[in-house]
Amino acid sequence: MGHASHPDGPRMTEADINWFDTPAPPAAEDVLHVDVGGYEGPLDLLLDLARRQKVDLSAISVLALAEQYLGFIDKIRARRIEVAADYLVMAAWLAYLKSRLMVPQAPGDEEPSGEMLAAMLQFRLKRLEAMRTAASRLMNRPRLGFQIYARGAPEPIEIARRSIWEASLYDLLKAYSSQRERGVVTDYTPRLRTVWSLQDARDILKRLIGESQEWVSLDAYLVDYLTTPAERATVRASTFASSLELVRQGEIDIRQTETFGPLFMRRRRSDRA
Amino acid sequence: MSESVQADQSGEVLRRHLRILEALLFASQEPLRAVDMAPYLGEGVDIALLLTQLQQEYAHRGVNLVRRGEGWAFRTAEDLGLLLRREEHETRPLSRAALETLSIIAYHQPATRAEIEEVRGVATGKGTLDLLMEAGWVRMRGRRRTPGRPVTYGTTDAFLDHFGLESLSDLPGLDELKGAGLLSGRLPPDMQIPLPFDGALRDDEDPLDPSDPGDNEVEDEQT
Amino acid sequence: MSESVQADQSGEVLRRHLRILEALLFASQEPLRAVDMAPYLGEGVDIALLLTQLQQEYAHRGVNLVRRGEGWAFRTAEDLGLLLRREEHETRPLSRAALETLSIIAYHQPATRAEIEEVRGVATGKGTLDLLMEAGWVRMRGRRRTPGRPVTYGTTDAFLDHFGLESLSDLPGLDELKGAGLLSGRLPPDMQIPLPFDGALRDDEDPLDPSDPGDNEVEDEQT
Repeated sequence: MGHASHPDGPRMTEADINWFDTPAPPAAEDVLHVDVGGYEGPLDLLLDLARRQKVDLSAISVLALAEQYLGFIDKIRARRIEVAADYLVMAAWLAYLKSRLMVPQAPGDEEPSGEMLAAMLQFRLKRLEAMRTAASRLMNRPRLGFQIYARGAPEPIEIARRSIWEASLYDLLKAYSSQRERGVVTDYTPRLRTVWSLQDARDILKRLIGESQEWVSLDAYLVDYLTTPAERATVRASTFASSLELVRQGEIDIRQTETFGPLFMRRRRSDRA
Repeated sequence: MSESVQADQSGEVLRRHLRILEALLFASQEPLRAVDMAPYLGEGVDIALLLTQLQQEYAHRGVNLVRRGEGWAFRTAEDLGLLLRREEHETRPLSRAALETLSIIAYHQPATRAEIEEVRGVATGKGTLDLLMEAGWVRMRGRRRTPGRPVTYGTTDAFLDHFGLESLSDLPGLDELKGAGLLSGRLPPDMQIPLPFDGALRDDEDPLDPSDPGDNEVEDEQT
Repeated sequence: MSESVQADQSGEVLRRHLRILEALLFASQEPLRAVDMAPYLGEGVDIALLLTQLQQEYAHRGVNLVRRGEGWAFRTAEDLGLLLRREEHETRPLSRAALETLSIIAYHQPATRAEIEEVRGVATGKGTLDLLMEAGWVRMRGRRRTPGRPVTYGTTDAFLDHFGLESLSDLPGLDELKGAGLLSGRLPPDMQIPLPFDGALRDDEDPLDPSDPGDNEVEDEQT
């Protein structure tokens, strides 16, 4: 096609790309001189060894394969290179497989035959290889973003979020009324009240009780001060609080004979102290 | 016969060129100029002609080939734009600030922002008025003929509609508000509830110029 | 006459529906499912039919309408791929382990981690499945109803989209593999050969709980 040769055009490589990041296994003659570091596990190593037989996987000699594997592992171990446990498990299994293949199956032997074990290994190798081929074929497909493209400038669908406001006439009127009320200016003069300070109450109480050692009710002492209704509360509260303080200091005694009954007070006898 | 073969071939080549342009324009993130596309076609190809043909082929489709300056791009057909815009509604209660502002505008209209703030006792955020205008309940009426020429606000027909009022005179007065228990008895005797004005323009109002940006200027000055 | 008017009208309606679908699909980078598009058309519209027609209309253009699992999308024509190919490098090249895992999941799904490991002959690193799920190609499908209740993995529509597959039956070499008995878990001969399955859930799969942490627990126990 005429368009194929333009200079800035995209490159048109048709060769398969090796998507696998692991380097190709070493050449056949080197294989017995390397360790297992380049393999992804015993199955991977076995598959590589099998491929070296250069025949279809269905036609490989499993016996030869087992021997190669065992020889490989032996060599590595002879060179005192650490071998992961799973390689050794595989080696043990292959040794077993080898023995089953070499010794004809005795009648009445319930164990799987060597041929069956070999077929199983062959199946696993073929399946692994098939999955690798499949991965390669997938990766060599025209892929999105490489040979196939999506819309470069998508036009996002606009979703307009519209709020629908809810408010009732009542809400509206309530809002208005409360604001107007809030705005009303009112003159506020706090009423001044007579308040007995604790100190005053204490002084008065001490004076009233004097040296009297008779039980006298508090209201009787305060009778002169309780005339104005507005002052009653503060007079009672302050003198009561002060009386408790005087009790604490050991100056007077208080007693109440019944709940809500009158409070009686007297000067404490000094000889008790 | 050789001529018809040639015609066939040129038809095929044309189709292929159109396909290449189609794919390029589709996949590109930006509009493409003819020079951007030329390398993908052979030499001596009349891209302008191809683009015109492609444009015609897409003229009645849901996607059109449009020209943007020197570039070309596929864009959703304009008449479908509205259809592809979806609206999602959500109901939300109006905030207290918005409700208060709205009620003041309703009773005191035409009211300036300063007047609203005087009644509310707090500054009214720009967002509140915007919201009320967006809701379609409040509009700018004009400008008061006083120093600073402040914008006057009023309510709209949609406002009446939403609150079930036939006209502004349906808004309850002082006695009715008291009767409904919305206003307490402890009010100064001289308190008045204004009668909202819903005429076109008051004597002291100037009409808004269509290009009048409203209160925006003021906002900018404040910040 | 009234009949021809009706026909005209239905033709017009059809054209309009096609234009809307065209616009929607063109506007989106991601495949859209019929349910995503339905709200933009009237009720009772046969979207599948419309999509098939649109697909035909675009079959020979530079941009094709392709099916990707449940989704539909416009993509540049496959045969133009080499021409359009950009010198782009894989942003994150997949490791061999990831690629093998991906293909095992694709061809054997629903597949558990143990099954993947059985095919590969090695343990699957924690990062591998994560990476494939992060790429959006692999998803957790459910849990197999067997002891231990292992998580089952499968591919996504994004996987189909990325590799240009209409459905899993388009997986390359699927028939060969099936014929060779290589998709079965165990030894082939008399076993029924399963095919990759991306339906909702198999009989032996339980749905994942939204809060299911997947295989992570197992991972934690191992470390």
